[in-house]
Amino acid sequence: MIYFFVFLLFAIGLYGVCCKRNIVKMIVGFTLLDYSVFLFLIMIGYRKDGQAPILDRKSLLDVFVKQSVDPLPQALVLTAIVIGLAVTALMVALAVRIYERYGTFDITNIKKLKG
Amino acid sequence: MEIKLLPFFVILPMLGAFVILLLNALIKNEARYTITDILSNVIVFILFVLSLSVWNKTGFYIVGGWRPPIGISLILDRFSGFLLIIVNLVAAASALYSVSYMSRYTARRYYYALFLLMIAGMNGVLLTGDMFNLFVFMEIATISSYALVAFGTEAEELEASFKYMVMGNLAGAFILFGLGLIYSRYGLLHIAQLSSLIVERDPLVKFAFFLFLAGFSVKAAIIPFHAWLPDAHPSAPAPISAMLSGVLIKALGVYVLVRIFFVLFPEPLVRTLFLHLAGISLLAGVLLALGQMDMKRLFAYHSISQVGYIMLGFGLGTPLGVTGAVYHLLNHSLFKSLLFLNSGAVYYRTGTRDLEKLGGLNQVMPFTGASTLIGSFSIAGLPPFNGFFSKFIIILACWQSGHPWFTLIAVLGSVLTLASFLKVEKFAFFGPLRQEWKDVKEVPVFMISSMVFLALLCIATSLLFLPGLREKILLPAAEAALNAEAYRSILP
Amino acid sequence: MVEIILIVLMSFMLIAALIALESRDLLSSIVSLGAVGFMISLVFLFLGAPDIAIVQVVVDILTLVILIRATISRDLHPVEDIRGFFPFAVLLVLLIILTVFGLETMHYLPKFGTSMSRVAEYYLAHGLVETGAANIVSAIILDYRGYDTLGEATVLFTAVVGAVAILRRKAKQDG
Amino acid sequence: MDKKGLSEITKSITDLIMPFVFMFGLYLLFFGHLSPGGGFAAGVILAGVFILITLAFGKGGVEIYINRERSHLFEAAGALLFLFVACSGIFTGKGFFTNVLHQEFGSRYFRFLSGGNIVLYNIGIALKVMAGLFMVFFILSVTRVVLEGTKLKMRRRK
Repeated sequence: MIYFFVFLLFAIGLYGVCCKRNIVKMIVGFTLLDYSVFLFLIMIGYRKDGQAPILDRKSLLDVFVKQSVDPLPQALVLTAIVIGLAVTALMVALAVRIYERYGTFDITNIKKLKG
Repeated sequence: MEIKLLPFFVILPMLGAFVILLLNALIKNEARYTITDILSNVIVFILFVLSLSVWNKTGFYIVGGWRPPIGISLILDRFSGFLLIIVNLVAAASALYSVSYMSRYTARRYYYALFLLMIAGMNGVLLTGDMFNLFVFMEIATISSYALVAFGTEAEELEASFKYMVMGNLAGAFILFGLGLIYSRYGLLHIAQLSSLIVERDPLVKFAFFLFLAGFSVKAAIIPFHAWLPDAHPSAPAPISAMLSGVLIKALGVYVLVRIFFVLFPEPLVRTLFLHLAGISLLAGVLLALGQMDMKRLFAYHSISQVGYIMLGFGLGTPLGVTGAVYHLLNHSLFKSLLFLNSGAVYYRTGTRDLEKLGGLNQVMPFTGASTLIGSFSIAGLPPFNGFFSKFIIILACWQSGHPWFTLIAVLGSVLTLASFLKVEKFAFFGPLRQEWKDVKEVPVFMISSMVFLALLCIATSLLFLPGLREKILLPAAEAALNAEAYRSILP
Repeated sequence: MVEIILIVLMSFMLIAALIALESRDLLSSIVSLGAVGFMISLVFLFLGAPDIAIVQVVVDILTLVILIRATISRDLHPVEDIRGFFPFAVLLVLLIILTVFGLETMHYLPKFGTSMSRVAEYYLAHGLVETGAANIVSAIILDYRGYDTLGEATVLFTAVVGAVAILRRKAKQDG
Repeated sequence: MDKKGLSEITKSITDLIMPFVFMFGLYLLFFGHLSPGGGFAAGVILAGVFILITLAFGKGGVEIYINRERSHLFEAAGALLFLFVACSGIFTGKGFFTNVLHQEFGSRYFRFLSGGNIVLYNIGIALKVMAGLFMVFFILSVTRVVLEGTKLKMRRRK
């Protein structure tokens, strides 16, 4: 049931990307899209009242294996978050440059290309 | 068996990119341009030699010593080896070409760093046996191609790169979502082991199947998702549009589609879907190209239709069809990158790509004219050239496996391609020489050598049609693409 | 108990996301994006992922700084939205497909909190012994799947070089 | 006081908290394998410290330390360090990404060096992420789109 929120956030992100005229709003839409996918990945790995997968001197190994949350999606999300940041940085650089060339952030009147 | 060489396909280009930036930050005088040129060309050439040495071998490389479900491993079979050679071949030609073409641009170090990273991304995608790793290396290749499309920072290039980025990011989000679904059910990411686990076809697997299909056909510019290609490829610098059209849409799009949908979801539904998508994009690409007067946009539209041919071959699924598709994949990489390099040469000298303004360049630019002639005849599929043979095999396979409509589409597509390329030849190269192009000289030696190199290869690959050579080169690659069992057995 | 907190947090997050897209002024939309990011890092904390929560907070701050830097001195007049009919149609088609498939897959997904991946047990059990790192997530990203992190470090490197290449002042030699 | 940078209060606050943020970044870096944190979080926080200084004290404050060329240098150096440590497995014949140091003398756990290569990887990533992100911010903040007559021009802000 809780996955419903993820689909909703994904839909909001899609809405932001498809139907927004302002480039910055599209970038916000993309970030929301990314956030929803990361949330989904981490929610898959969650285990009922599980603890963080970090050992310390006192924790017993077999209790730790039973109790702790799945670490693999966390490794994947760590990589995906930084990919998302890299893509956002490139999009912002492009948006600044487009603003300099076209004078506006509005995508509808950025139409120099022949269709 | 273990191939010690595999990680170097990814380490070398990355090392090159990092060292280029390091050197340019240290050296301040003019020598750094020549050093950057020499270094990147040497690295790309070494990669090409390495890819030849690994030809026709199947093997794996376990990264870090952890067996597949735990760690990541690199898997090379004949099909990815075949594509590896094509990628590094076109990269060598483009690197040689860009030595003199890029003198018109500033900040050459960024160009070469991004160029090498794009090669690292493509080599990484071709070699990995792990789903998430495939996504990461695909991101490297696409992010460097976004930046390279917008390298000239003109108004059109920025808009084209932004449009390309919007679609590319959507595809990335879809693929990651599909990956999450698959991981939630099966718990591991190694492609070969996943394929033996995925048995049932319940809605979750179908949803992941749809997400992967949508994501990767954006990368392969198949018809419903092709909108970015006709804008992105023409506005990139010529060697980059040669790389994009020649290899990027194949290594990232067609290879991954074939690998995932023949190994993970091997069922007839996939093949018929490929068939229909290919038929539509074949026709739409050619029809859209008829009206174009800009040289590079015309070539970009033809890329869509030629990818349609390749997917047609793969969609048939018969050994002959897949052989034709693999053969056409090789041919299209060669003549499409040749054509884009030619349009770059024309732009380099005349400063325009509009066919109306050009005319009679044969008299002033003999080498470019000759190689464009070879390229145009190959793509149009005239008998002595390689395009004819690969299209012939695909059409024959279409006819044998009983798809009359697709055979008709393929033949019609070939005829329309011939028509639009005759138009290019007539407008640009034959006919009277215009006044303003009187004093146009031939392009510098680096550009000529890479164009002539590709033109000779276009002629040489037409020999592959002979039965002797076909069994030795094309058939093993086609077998490997088709046979999921062989892929699983390399590293269970 | 955790589910209730998650549901409350996530509903706030959805509201903030809608505000981020619908607000007329660019600055407030970016700030509410930041709010969404911080809430997500809280949710990550409750889902037992401290590593990711730290990285999420910090990356979210950086996205805010970059976005504000790019838009502060430009185009701040209110923005009218909805880009004509065609993109709306594309969105509707995508949304229909997603909801049709999505609702079906909802009950095929493993029930929330019952993650059962075999590979994870191996990491948890052997992580400390084989790699020496107590933080199993670091063990995975730097030793078991270190190749991913090499690819990922290169992604950031590419994006930085790409952004610098796009933002350079003179692109062509002869202007 | 020159008017560059933000108001007086922000400057003094930055003076106060900057060392602690820096210390926290280093902690995340060097104890990434024992407690939550790691190369990425550390790199981004360290980049944040320099961004904070640039915001508070204006561009001049940091330019003497980190300008465009030097951040290129740090970025490429960090990436090369990471690649070199990753390739150390090949040089010693064990394979691409093997944790060479750990197999040598990684016997005791919960120690600083118990992770073997992991600490070196973290340092390489943190160096690269710090230099790269700071450079993106630095260039974004330096170039401002200025309206000159009708044409918009990218101008480097003095």
